[in-house]
Amino acid sequence: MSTLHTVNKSPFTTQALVSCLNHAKPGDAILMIEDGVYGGLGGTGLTEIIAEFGKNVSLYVLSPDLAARGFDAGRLIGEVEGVDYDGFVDLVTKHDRTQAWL
Amino acid sequence: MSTLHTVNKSPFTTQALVSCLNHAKPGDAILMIEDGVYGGLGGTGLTEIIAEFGKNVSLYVLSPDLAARGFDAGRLIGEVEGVDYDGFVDLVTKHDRTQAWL
Amino acid sequence: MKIGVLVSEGPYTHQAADTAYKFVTAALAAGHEVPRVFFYHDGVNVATRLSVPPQDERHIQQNWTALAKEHGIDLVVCIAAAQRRGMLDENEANRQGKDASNIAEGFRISGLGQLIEMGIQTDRLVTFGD
Amino acid sequence: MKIGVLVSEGPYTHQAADTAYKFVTAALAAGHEVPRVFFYHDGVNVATRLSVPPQDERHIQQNWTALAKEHGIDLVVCIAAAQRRGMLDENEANRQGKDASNIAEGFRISGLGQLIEMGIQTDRLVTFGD
Amino acid sequence: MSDVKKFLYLNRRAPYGTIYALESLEVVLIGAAFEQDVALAFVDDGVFQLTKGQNTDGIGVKNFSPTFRALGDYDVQKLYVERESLEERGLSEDDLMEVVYEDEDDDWEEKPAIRVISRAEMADVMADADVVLSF
Amino acid sequence: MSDVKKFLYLNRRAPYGTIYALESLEVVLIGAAFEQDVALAFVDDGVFQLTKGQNTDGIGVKNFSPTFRALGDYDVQKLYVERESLEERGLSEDDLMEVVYEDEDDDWEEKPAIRVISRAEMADVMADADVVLSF
Repeated sequence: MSTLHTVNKSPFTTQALVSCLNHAKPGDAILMIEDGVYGGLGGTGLTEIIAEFGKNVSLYVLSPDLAARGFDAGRLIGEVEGVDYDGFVDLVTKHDRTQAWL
Repeated sequence: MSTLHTVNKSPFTTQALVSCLNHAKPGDAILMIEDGVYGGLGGTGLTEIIAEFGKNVSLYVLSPDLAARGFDAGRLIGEVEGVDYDGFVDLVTKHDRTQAWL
Repeated sequence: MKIGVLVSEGPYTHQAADTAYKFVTAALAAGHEVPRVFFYHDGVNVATRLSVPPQDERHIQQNWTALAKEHGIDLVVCIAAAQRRGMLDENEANRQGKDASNIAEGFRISGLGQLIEMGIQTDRLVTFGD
Repeated sequence: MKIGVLVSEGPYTHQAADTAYKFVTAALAAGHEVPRVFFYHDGVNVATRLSVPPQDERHIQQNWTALAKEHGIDLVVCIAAAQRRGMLDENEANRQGKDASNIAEGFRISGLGQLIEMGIQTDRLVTFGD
Repeated sequence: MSDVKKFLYLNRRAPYGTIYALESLEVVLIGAAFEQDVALAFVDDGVFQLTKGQNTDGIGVKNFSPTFRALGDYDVQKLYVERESLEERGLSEDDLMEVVYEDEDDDWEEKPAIRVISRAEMADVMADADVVLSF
Repeated sequence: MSDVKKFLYLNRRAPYGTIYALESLEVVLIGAAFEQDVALAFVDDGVFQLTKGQNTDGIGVKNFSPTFRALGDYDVQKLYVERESLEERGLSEDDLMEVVYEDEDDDWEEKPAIRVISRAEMADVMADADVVLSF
């Protein structure tokens, strides 16, 4: 049993991603969508803490949202993988529940 | 010349108050309204940093918003003063401009 | 798999309705069922038929209406949230003594029980909000 | 003193329209002028005359309409923001080929120039948003 | 009982500044009629929803906090409040309103519905749900 | 010139997730016709509005970032970007699109409109405004 968490807010503006990371369990996945994709960027003030959590949970960003904001996969933290909407659907079905961190 | 800054977000959820404090100048005033009033509470994880800034800027909360959320003036940091809507209007007129941190 | 979707924010202002639309399209293409999309909070505003976006922008309401028609999706607008925000169908407008309605074809107004029912009857519930 | 007010969020969902109303009431009581309130972003939704809030809740649109009537406040709804979100007066509805309008008495639809003008002509501009 | 799902209502926002807390409660009240297993979680600023002494006379917005106290009548028995969220906000359990329910398995004794739990326990509550509704 | 006020457009939000960035730009374009002194400030997540290479094909939302490059034609010459906000987000000036204007006082030479300044300088820009519009 595992959870897909979705985070749609920038981690530089709200606490949503940090709160999500604090409650996710090993084996869970976190998908960053919309303004949440900024959480996947490397070289930021938050990269270290996010990468640390990434050892226990799988981290994803929605690639179309990343591209909209002017970044490509090369800017992501190594622990973070890009998926498209099909991948989003797969993540929803693979995990037992979806929890949104609004 | 001085500015009245308004902050309407909880400092536990967004960066608005901290960003405001980082840009306010000596002589400015910060009025916390709506969910922003939580920033005036004593004994929180943010009290120290807010009180420190309070030495250079005047800090206010909108009392009706504080009461709505179940707190009275006794819970405020010493540097923070409560005002009602009339006081809000006075602050707007006393300062040369109003800047909202949304 | 049956996937239920909750949209909690209004059109254009937040990306939620756009992301939900893309997600539902992908889920259907992958062979999943999306029996219902429930619109709550400002999400009820997605259902307005009076929206006139600029020519070079997507028409969020029309996109949803078309997708629902093609795939038989039940687009439900929460009645309590809709009343507060001025979203009425013709029945509601008559009942409330209002002189106009604004709900688009393909959306129906109903109660929050439809959200709970969706949670019970689907395998997954995915929320798009602010 | 002349105070202009900008309301950037919709009714009930955010407190902005309520706080702005209380603020304007207090400003008028203190002898200041509030010549105009400009509604932008989701703030345009405040102007709907189709809102039916529960009996024990305030009626945000009616409060604004009454206050504006009593004090001669110009309530301006941004046309571009309104079109996207499905807020139309009768003229706009006719012009856009829509079968209904939903703007309440006391509000008028106009352009963003009215916001800039308000900024130029008032001594203070106060923004209420999200 | 195989049709009973565990519904978790996740509340992470403060009251009044936005409508989410009120409209979340409206879902809980309607949902209570469906005889599912219901729990409410209060995390981050959501814990502010439960402070006692809320008085909205001054802001012209309806005070909906008394509705929480009526939840017991709707057989809503589990209001989980995260201890760390309280502490970060300078709050203790004494700052929260009292919410009780009558335990039918224990001679209808009145018991507190609010349960202050740790962050780790909150993660367990979340991982135990079938359906999570976030507000 | 006594009627000229200093308008500051304060942008603190990322693009696309919400409409504020787009609707802020719409005000700037209309406001340019009023012959006031106009400046734009990009602080916190607002700096993300100016990243180059934005491609919204995949999300079905209009890419409005080219409009920034047209601002020079509207005689908008000052786009202040806060250095600390960039750094916290792992960005440098190289990540930002190019926005230029023609300086009428310098033989219409093309000059960069984006000016990366420190937080302290940004506070000065704010304190120098007559009217601040926040988005």
